[in-house]
Amino acid sequence: MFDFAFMQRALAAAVLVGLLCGVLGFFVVLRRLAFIGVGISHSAIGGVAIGILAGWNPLLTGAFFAIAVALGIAMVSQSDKISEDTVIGVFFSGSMALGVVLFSMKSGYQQDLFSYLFGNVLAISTTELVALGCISAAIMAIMLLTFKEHLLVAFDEEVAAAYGHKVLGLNVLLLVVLALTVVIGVRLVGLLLIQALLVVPAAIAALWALNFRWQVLVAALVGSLSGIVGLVMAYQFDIAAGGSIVMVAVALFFVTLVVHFIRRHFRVPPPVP
Amino acid sequence: MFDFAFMQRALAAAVLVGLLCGVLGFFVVLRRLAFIGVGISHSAIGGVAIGILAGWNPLLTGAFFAIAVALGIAMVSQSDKISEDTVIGVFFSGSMALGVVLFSMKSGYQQDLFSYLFGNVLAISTTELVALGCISAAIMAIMLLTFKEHLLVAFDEEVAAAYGHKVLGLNVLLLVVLALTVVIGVRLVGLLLIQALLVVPAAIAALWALNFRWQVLVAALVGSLSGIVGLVMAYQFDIAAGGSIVMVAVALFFVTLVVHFIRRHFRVPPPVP
Amino acid sequence: MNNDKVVVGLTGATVELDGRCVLHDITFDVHEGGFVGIVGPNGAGKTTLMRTIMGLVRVVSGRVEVFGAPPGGKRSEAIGYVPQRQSIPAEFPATVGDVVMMGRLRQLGPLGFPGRKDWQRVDESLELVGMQDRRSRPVGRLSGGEQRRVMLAQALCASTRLLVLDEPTVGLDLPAEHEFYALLRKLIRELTLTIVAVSHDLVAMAGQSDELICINHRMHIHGNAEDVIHSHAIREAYRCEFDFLGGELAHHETPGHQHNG
Amino acid sequence: MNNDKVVVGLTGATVELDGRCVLHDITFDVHEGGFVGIVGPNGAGKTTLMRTIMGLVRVVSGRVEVFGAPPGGKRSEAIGYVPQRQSIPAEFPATVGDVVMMGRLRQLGPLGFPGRKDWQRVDESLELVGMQDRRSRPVGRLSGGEQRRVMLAQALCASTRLLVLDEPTVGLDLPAEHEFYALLRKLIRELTLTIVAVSHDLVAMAGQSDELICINHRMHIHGNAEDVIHSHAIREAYRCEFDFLGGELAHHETPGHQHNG
Amino acid sequence: WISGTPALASGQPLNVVTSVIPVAYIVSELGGERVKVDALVPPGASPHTFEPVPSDLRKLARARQFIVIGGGFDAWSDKLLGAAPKGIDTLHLFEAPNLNPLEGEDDHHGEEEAAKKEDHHGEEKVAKKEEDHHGEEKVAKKEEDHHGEEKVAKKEEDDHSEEGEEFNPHFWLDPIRVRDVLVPVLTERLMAADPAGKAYYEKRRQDFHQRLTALDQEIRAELDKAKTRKYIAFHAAWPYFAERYGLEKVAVVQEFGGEEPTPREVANLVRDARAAGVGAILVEPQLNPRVAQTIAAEFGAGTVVVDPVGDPGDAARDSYEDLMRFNARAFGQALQGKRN
Ligand SMILES: Nc1ncnc2c1ncn2[C@@H]1O[C@H](COP(=O)(O)OP(=O)(O)OP(=O)(O)O)[C@@H](O)[C@H]1O
Ligand SMILES: Nc1ncnc2c1ncn2[C@@H]1O[C@H](COP(=O)(O)OP(=O)(O)OP(=O)(O)O)[C@@H](O)[C@H]1O
Ligand SMILES: [Mg+2]
Ligand SMILES: [Mg+2]
Ligand SMILES: [Zn+2]
Repeated sequence: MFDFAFMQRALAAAVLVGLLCGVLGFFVVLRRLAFIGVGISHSAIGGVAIGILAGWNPLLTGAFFAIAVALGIAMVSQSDKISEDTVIGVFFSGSMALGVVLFSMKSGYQQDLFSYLFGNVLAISTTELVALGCISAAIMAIMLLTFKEHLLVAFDEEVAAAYGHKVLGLNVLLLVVLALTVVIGVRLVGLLLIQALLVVPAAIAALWALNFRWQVLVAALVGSLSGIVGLVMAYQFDIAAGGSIVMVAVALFFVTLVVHFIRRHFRVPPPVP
Repeated sequence: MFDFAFMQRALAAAVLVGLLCGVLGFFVVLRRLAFIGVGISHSAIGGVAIGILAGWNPLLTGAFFAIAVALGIAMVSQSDKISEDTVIGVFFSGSMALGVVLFSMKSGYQQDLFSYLFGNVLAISTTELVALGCISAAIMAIMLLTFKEHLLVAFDEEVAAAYGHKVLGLNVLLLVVLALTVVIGVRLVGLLLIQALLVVPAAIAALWALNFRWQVLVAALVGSLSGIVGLVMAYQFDIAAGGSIVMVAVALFFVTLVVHFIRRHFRVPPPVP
Repeated sequence: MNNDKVVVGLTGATVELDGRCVLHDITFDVHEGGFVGIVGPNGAGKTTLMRTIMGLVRVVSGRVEVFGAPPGGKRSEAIGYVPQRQSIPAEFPATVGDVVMMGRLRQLGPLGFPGRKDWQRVDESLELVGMQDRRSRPVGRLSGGEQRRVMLAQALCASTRLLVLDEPTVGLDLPAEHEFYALLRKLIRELTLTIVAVSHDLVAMAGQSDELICINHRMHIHGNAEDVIHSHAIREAYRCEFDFLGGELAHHETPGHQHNG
Repeated sequence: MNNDKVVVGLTGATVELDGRCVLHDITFDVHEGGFVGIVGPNGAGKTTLMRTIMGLVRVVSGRVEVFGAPPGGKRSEAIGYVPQRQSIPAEFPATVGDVVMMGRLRQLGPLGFPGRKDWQRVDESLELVGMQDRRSRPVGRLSGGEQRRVMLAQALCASTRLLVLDEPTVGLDLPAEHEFYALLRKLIRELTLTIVAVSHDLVAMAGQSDELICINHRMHIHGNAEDVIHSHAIREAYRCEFDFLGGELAHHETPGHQHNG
Repeated sequence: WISGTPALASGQPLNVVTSVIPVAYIVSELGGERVKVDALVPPGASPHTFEPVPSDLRKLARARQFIVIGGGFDAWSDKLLGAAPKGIDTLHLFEAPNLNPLEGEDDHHGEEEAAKKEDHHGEEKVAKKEEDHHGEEKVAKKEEDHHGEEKVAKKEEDDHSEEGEEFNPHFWLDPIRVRDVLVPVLTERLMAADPAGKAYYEKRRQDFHQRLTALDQEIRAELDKAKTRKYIAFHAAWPYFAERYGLEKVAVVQEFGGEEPTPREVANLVRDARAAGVGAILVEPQLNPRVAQTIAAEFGAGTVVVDPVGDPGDAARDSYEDLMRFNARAFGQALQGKRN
């Protein structure tokens, strides 16, 4: 099965994305940003429409737009009047509406705006895989270097600021890194996979109520494991690969939930302190 | 412009949806559920796929699925291990993946799964408008009757439970009402409009930092006003109606943000205590 | 002051959290019009005990009854409750008056609209905690102590029969604390209100309550406040020596001193 | 005990929140090795004052200097801080040790990996607050008082030069409170630590601190603890009468009594 | 390098993959038993939910020939092509000579651009010939640059992509264009890939050529019965068909699937439809008919199903000729005008 080059590449991409999203997903779940994937990817639509109308590369304008939106989210949600998810929701709606309106002004036969953004894990090319690898490594390095700071900000922004950490800077960094991951990931392996891997493995890890070290590890492992198992299943049963990977992760989530429930109600002591 | 029946219906639908979403949006923003619209509507995809494969009405199975997902969200997020938005994110991913996988098993040429769910405010028929009106009225009545209870739960679930309120029941009610609004609203006036009107007007109201009575009122007014202004603008400038309505709301959001910023930095006393 | 009607009754109540036994075999009754103070070291399970009485956690064995029925049931009477941890979101869109009114929700009519009487009750409650002039301020913008007072007013608004208070005077300034205790005494006298309260302020508790219960996971002593405070059992519960002389407290470590290991 | 080095200096500091003047013209200095207690009624602006010193709110006029520089600046020295309100999410995925270590983040190497020395420091801090046996427990599952101790340990881990404490002993049991004050005295003596602390416990504050500052939006008095507590100014700030006799406090309302209207 | 394609092992069919179903229909008419043809990506599938299954990719991996519309229409297959082995030979139909693709629905884009395009194509053909000598890699690269999504911001590419986005890809709906443009190109391609079957393909080409001529007459006859020449389509799939049979588009509901119409467009559509006495809006099985139904109700008309793509699972639409007959009948029905 893995003698097909496309399967090898899909496997590598799924494992890479699983690892990356596991690490980032930890913060996504901790900071209640579960819809950052959908939010950022759909926000890029406004940029795609601008790109098409202006005759620029729609992918580039879309990516720029997504990162600008991430910066906007960080800035606006700094005032504690409205939470980050609400700000993401506003930008999501605004960008999509902008895309729809701009697009309705253009006549002539067009592709669906979204088709510029969305990719597929089976369709990843070698160059793209290499790019994905480099970007993953860079993002992982950044996150591991600033991990504790991000954790402190998630613990208590006020205390973090009191200890002299640049809370706004860290929030901007996190959102921009997420935006990058999302725009690149969505383009290469598809929205479904990125969105799910940013949330589901980290949610599984959170259900085990482990220490953050374990949570990150479990999330990364569940993410990449789902990738491997999901791909094998997709090949065996000839079903959509991205969907299959996500289904594996979601199935693991429900298994964890049941285990969690049983443990609660039959009082088996927790495995890790 | 409003001598066309479809424009009259669109206007009525936009105002209705603006009012309904304003009221519900207050809780959506307060409880950090900004992506409930996207989450629930995309979750229906799993049900649509099941309906198509089983030969049932995909709309009905989709709606049932969405409501089942809302119940699942309420149940799972009861354990305080993971937040509601994460649970929505998991169900979102799971349902979409299920839809994609089931659909990839079916051969032959099909409508896109989403096209079963998505509507357009210009295309609403008279029957649908009447149905929308009845459902809006019913939902508004339910929410106004239980408003204070929901507010208390949002204030502090523990205190609400201590005072003998059924917190789980109220959460289920809120999520089911939201799910109903989303599946019906998305079908009739489109995802963009429902999602935006659930978040943007309430976010504007929250920026004014008013009492909840004013917030609900402002959200409902901004919602319906955007509907009217957006439709007129869409006709005048020949642009997409849904997008135009959302753009008006988002523009109001940014105006509010600027006013808010100026008020903060030039210390004009707040208008309402 | 006490009469025979049992308002809160625990019999061998045992509570586990996360597989850890937090309360073991707790038995006591609170009679109508009584004021029972709960004391004990940090992590002793006092908050868990209050939550058990409110029906927020279940016992794994033993029995809990409030007004003769298990707490948290359908028709259980309203209980005023002040939780220990309370963090009100800075942007919560309600005024102090609204939040206090929330304590009365279940007593309102079917449409949930408060009448003039209800608002009067809110005003009274706010006046009792000295916050009448803050009634229309957004609740999230108050200082820590002010928020504490709001929660007290909410509890008072919820019930005049039973109050369950978890460190109610934490964060209150001295005059407010004294007024609060004076208020409780007045309510007990006038309305035969029953009170169960946790506090770390042993001196104040001993002075105010009828009975003291000292727990550290299990019950160490239950009785008259004066007796409890001078008993050996309280030293055992805290695992250290106290010296209550003229209200001042000196603290001497006992050999092998260790808190609730 | 005091020397001449000014660690915290405020000159005419005025702070507004939401257009409301919360602090007006506050001027005082804290010298190295000093222990300054801040007292005042609820809503007086004590927390706001602490946040101003930490650089979390800006003054609209006047000046604030910590270690000779405006607070919150780039190279400002680490300050141990215990905020008043703290609600740790029940599911926060870190142990007590991890949370205490977070106080030291800025002192760690560029890779942010704590070395043996850092962990030793964490252990010491935890031992100082009597929580050494809780080091690997998840922090969200601790009792209120235990969490308070963790935050104290974090502050101690962050700095041994300046601690800013907002009601640090709230929620601590009596032995822990006494141990904590003993600890502060020891640190001041041994490390010339400087301390600014808010508390409602006038008696304890008067007994522990070198100087007391009483504020109610503006400064009412600043001086020797004994003098302050018996001054007329403190009665004015609280707008009521105190009676400190043998540590017990009686509270009499003055005519026109009203809290910080 | 086409000639460099290794000869087929005897008895094994030539694997051809197309992006859309109608092209697969045509290829299978031409290839007969010597060719195994699979359609890959349904156009109109939302990128949200569309995902190929591994067997699609396997087909692509084994295929010798990959035939796409190009010009950004079948973006999905372009993306998949990135994952395909480098040895696959890709044909972009939209570059076929003499195709004369219509410039969308927009008239004022004018001949200028058409001319530009011709130039451009000319160039490219030359380039292609050159590439024959330079081997596979360069070709693959060139192709990818041009039509893959990695539109590197080269001046030439920009130019191309912009123009590519505006052409209407539904040229297979005109049987004469199919007969005169697509069939020769496709036959040539099959012959080159499988030289041993040259005669076989030539015979099938001639046969299909005649059938297409007959089909054209049949459609003409069907449409001549109609009362009016005016139609309203759901999305802009029919300009080639309309041009061929002298039909006149009143309006389309959506320019392409999923686009939201503006209120003015809907108002104009209703007004024009009333004036023209249009009796039905043409809807398509791939797109949700709800909008069309509501709008049709606005001027008291109905809807009729036409299918620009086809469905191998439906006996009425499982070959090119059946599909076109199906559409001709549907158009005939829709052009009956308003029944008053
Ligand atoms: N973010 C805010 N916006 C507006 N007003 C505020 C804000 N935070 C606090 N206040 C007000 O400022 C005043 C001082 O608040 P602060 O928290 O400093 O009081 P405090 O002295 O710490 O009181 P306590 O002893 O109750 O903790 C209070 O009246 C409070 O209502
Ligand atoms: N949700 C929980 N899961 C597991 N253990 C818990 C949980 N909540 C509390 N505990 C543990 O149960 C014990 C009792 O907690 P509780 O909050 O009842 O103490 P307390 O007596 O109120 O202490 P304090 O005076 O510090 O408020 C503590 O050791 C605490 O760590
Ligand atoms: Mg407690
Ligand atoms: Mg304070
Ligand atoms: Zn979407």
